[in-house]
Amino acid sequence: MDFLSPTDLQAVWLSARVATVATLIALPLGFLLAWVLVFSRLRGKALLDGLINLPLVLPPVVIGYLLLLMLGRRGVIGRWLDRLGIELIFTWKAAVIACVVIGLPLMVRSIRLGMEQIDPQLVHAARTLGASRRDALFTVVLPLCAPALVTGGTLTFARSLGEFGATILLAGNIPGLTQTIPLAIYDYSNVPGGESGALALCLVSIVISYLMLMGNEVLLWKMRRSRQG
Amino acid sequence: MDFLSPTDLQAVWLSARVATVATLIALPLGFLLAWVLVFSRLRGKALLDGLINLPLVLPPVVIGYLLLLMLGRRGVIGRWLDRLGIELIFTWKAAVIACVVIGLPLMVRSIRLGMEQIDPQLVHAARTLGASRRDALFTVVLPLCAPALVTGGTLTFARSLGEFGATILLAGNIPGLTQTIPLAIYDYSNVPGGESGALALCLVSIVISYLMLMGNEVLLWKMRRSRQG
Amino acid sequence: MQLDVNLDKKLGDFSFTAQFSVTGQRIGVFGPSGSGKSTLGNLLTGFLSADNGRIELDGHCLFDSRRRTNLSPDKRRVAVVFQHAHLFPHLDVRRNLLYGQRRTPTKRRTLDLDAVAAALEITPLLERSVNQLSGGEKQRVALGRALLACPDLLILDEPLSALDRRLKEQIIPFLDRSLRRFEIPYLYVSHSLAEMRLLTDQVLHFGGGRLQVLTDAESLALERLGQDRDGYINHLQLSDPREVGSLLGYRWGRNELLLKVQEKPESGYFALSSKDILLFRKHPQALSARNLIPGTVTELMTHRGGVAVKLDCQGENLIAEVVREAAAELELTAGRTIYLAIKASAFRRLM
Amino acid sequence: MQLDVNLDKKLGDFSFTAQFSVTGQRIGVFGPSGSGKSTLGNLLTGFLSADNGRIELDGHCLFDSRRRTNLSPDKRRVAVVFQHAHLFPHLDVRRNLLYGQRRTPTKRRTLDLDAVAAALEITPLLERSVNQLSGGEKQRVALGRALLACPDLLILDEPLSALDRRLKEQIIPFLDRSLRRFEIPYLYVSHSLAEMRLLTDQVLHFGGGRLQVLTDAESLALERLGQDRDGYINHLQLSDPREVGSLLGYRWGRNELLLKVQEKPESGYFALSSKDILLFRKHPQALSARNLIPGTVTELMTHRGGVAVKLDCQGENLIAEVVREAAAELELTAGRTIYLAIKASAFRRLM
Amino acid sequence: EVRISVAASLTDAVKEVIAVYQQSHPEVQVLANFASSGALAKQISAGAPADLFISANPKWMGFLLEQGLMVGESEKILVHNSLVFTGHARDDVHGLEDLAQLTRIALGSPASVPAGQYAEQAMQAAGIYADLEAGNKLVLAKDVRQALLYADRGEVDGAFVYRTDALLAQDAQILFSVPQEFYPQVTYPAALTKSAAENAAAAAFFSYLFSPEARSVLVRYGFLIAE
Ligand SMILES: Nc1ncnc2c1ncn2[C@@H]1O[C@H](COP(=O)(O)OP(=O)(O)OP(=O)(O)O)[C@@H](O)[C@H]1O
Ligand SMILES: Nc1ncnc2c1ncn2[C@@H]1O[C@H](COP(=O)(O)OP(=O)(O)OP(=O)(O)O)[C@@H](O)[C@H]1O
Ligand SMILES: [Mg+2]
Ligand SMILES: [Mg+2]
Repeated sequence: MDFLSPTDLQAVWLSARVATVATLIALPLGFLLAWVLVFSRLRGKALLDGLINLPLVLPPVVIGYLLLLMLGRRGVIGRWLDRLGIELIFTWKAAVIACVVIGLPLMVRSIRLGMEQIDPQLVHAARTLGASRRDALFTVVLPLCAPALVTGGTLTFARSLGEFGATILLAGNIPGLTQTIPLAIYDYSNVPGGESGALALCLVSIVISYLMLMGNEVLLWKMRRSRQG
Repeated sequence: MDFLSPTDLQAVWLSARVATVATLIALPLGFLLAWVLVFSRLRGKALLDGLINLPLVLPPVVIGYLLLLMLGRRGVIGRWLDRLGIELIFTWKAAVIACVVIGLPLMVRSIRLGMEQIDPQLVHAARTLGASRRDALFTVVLPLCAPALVTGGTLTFARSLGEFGATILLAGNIPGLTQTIPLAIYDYSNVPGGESGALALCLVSIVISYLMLMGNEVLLWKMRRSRQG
Repeated sequence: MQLDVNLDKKLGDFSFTAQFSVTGQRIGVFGPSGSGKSTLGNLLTGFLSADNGRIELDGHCLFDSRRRTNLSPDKRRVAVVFQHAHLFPHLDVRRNLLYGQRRTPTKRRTLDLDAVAAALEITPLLERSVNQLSGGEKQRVALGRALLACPDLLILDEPLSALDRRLKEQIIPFLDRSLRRFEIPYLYVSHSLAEMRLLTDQVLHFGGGRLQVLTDAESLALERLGQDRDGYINHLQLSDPREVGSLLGYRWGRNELLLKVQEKPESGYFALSSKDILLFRKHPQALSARNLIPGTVTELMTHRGGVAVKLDCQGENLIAEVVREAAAELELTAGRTIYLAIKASAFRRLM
Repeated sequence: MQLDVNLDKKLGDFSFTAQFSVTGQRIGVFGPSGSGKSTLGNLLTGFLSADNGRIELDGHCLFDSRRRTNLSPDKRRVAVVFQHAHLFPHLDVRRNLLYGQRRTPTKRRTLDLDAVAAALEITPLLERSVNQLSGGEKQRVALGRALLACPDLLILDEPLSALDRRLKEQIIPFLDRSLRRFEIPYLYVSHSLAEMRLLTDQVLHFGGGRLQVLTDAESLALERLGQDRDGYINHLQLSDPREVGSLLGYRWGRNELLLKVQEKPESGYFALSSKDILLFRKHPQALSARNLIPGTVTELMTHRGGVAVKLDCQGENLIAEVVREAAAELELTAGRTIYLAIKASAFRRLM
Repeated sequence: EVRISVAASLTDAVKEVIAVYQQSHPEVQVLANFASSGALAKQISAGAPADLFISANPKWMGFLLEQGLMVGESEKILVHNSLVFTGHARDDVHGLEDLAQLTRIALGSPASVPAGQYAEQAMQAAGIYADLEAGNKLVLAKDVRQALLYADRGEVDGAFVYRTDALLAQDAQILFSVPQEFYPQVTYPAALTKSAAENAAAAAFFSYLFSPEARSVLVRYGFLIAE
């Protein structure tokens, strides 16, 4: 892979890691939020729904700025984290947070589509067999949502690979430390003759997402088969 | 609404128009693409699937750059358009194109989730009753996908409201002409002390998306009811 | 209708072969599960393309592998009613019914909605959502939808198998009446012998992906004597009812039979199980069965666990079944005259 | 089991009221569609909360509006088997069966998987995916799943209504056998009188959202004489079979009956329709029916279109039905002795 | 460890300066964060870790100074830049007065991009701005780099960009330099943050930036050294 420089390789590796971790965090979070939106009788569901959708509606830079305000050392949450000695801003963890927030609307909506298909009687059956609400959630609802979770995961992972605006604000653009593929591409665009480098990174992004897409198709296909057979 | 300046109002109006037109274009396009992915026996479906997903995977700026390469005056397609006297770049139409491309992966994926639920026997029944493939597509598949179309439309509209990276490259940032809400926010946020202007526009975005979200919930609810009753 | 078929098709491990010509309006397709009945249907509608061969319907070529003819399903004018109604859930009953008709050239539209709806007794349902219909109503609407497309051939692929017995009995008369009345030729796919006997004149008997024989349902039923728990079902054509006390007296050829039935149909087919006929060597006295008629044994057919007795009751045929011991005790032999006792409540209206 | 219920619930236009105490293992809930049977079930399981009232199961309070007690469904130990099996599609048969058991405190687990699977004859299916089961197999697994949770009360809400007649007949013996064997008290919800008679000792008869009466299935069946096309189904307990030619001779009290059945069960209940019994005033000769036994008329019940004849056959009771004309001709009166002819093939095994 | 926040237009130059510095100071790790000046200023304002800030304009430096986050006395101008007009080679454009004949001119959005603001001032000074604007000939870009891209791709007839940016173009070349008297001088101020007070390495690197060695690198990338 000599068409990628060492910092490029670091960016690829970091991007893959950030997208993976973000997806792994967004999955349970999205599942719980979807559950609240679909099954619970909570008031103000519409408000929550809108809140989850914000990162889709607002430009990523704005989301990044809002996150920066909250999580920065002077922010509401950042102040606490600082006291606990947790550093977030300008670390790869910040990139993960940005990707989780940006990917969440896609995740939640996918899972909702899946959850709304589940026959409530199945959940009732589980309850009468002694499963608590939470037990039924994890042993019945969760496995039945699996295809929707896969779709949501795919979308979140893909979106994380391409996330730029929120990441650059929250995590900074520090080569080797927080520079993901989109940020590296940005750097290339600030360099004479950077196109070839940018192109190489785009290709890597595309290859990664293709691999993941195929992996997921295989997963979905296997699920369908095991469900039938 | 005196907390919005006249150019802000223009941006709001333009954004609403761009998002609406983009959604209206992406709906049929996404429907046809989803149909190809779900029903047709085309080879290279995986390739097409990946291609549709690109705008999700790559940073929007890169997508904007690629679109510029294609649609710009010296671009492959742009050259032809130029000869036909069609101007795209730096017009609001360019913003629409950017939003369509960026929103398409979300649209297609939502519609696919809906289409995959349709019983193929229903389509068979329509065919034996004399409906051509296309006739069945529009009179059976389309109405049965309606909830998925609504979801896809919601996502695309929301994403269009927030689209920045690709739009600014393809359409430029010309107040009153191509400046959508995110671009106006960008202008505000790049000046020290511009936060209040940016905030006002963010609020407008949020209000618009809330209105649309509720409209769609009502629509979905009505659909479910008419299906049952 | 004239249907000429000569087809080969391999589907994974399964290979399908059929070569036949049939002429008629009421054709059955009979055979066990997996014998290729639905495969034949799919080849005729065009959802499957044969590897080799030719399909001609009324002299009109639908498929020919050599001439590379392969009409698309919507051009074939072959409609289908499936096991599950597959009504369009987004359309109400009326629009479901009209779906096919709207796609039929005007000059071919020989049936109209009101007549079909009336024949199928779904007129009151026309404005309903299809999700508010019962299973039997759904199948009737599906049938109406197919009829209104005025197809050259209607394939009924186990249209009743998802319904329970009561619904089946309710719907068969509708099927028969409307198919006869609207003169749509059909292939009736089923593994129910009873349905075959009621609804078809000729039967394509399939087995293991191959056409076994072109026969008729009556012959098939006789072949299968003693295999059905309910016995062999005699179909009696009765007519000219008159009231006899609380019962109805119907003409059956030169006999009169007393029936206890709810309605009073003018004439029609009634079912009588071979197991509901009691035989006496001599004329018995004072018994509760209301029908006691003489009959001549014409043939005895011994089968696993019993004997089927073919009887001639003044020119009308009937099959009774008795256990072997009874056949011996009654000294049943061909030519012997015996008495048949049948309860008034043993008859069931067929259509 | 002791169940004390006193509940009021308004659901839109529908208002439900029930106040009863029952003690027993096999309770039926009978009533037409919309009479509130499933509503009672939902109130007992806790998916609905009553507006007012109290539920006590074996002295244990499940719900009390005044004390604001309202145990959640998983705490009530009331299991349900629905009309559709609602098996977990992502689990195989074994894991479906174990779902409830795993959530039952160890000391309450009185049943084990192997015994239940054996009783329901689903042992060979244990490793299958639930999507590969037939309708009847699915219901048996659903029953097993509920049994293995060892509930204090099992609600069976029309568990057979989605199955066809053949499957129903196959599954009822499993139901009866396993419910008896594993001693799980149950409420059996149905609008089938036949199922009520087979599976319950007492019946809560609902109508219009109200408990009409606490009765038993036999009384209900007699009330409904003449309304069922298949007649009144006599349940005969037969035992001690011996081979008589190609038939089986069973003891029925002090009588012997000859049956033509496929298997040779040691003993059990057999169904005989009141319409399959022919009555003779005098002993007839040489007839095809293999059973001819004397009986004494104990009671005549005239109903719409016929007469039900209660008979005493050497201590065993039987109900036959004849048309009015026959009753007159046979001069049927209480105390008279007559002869009953029953074909060997008229019997059906019940369980 | 030294963390520096650097305006994106200095990306290449500063990367090289760091590389040279690290050769002689392998014990110090210099981490550079490249983004737009506004983004960097907001990050520092929100408490992101940074020892040194190099802004592409005095506005955002002023914003941080006002908040008291920078060591005021450390502020120094690192480099200057100059405004040029770039486009595909042509003979008829030699100065601002020739722009009126063009149909499309790109510049950074004056509302948010300093270079755009300077270009606007220059055009106003030359008396051509009102006509160009009324003729809808001005294409506003989100930053200088985008204006350059348009010029380079031939989407516009020319663009106002910084000299250092113009050097990045492949097809476009500098058509003329905007005379310095038409616009304020373009300066890149640098300063230490308050939180860097205890970080000796930061101060050391800061002074290294102004060393002849570092300056020679910056000059190579087209920047002008402040006197
Ligand atoms: N696409 C296919 N690929 C492989 N085998 C197939 C395919 N379609 C059908 N078969 C096989 O062909 C055989 C005949 O199927 P078909 O549906 O025609 O039977 P059938 O007579 O209609 O049965 P049933 O009465 O159960 O409907 C079956 O063994 C089936 O498994
Ligand atoms: N949530 C509800 N809101 C309003 N009405 C309801 C609700 N649930 C049930 N009902 C009404 O309550 C009545 C009784 O329903 P229930 O399901 O208890 O009847 P059922 O006796 O079980 O009937 P079936 O034999 O058809 O199952 C019905 O008329 C039904 O429409
Ligand atoms: Mg079939
Ligand atoms: Mg019910």
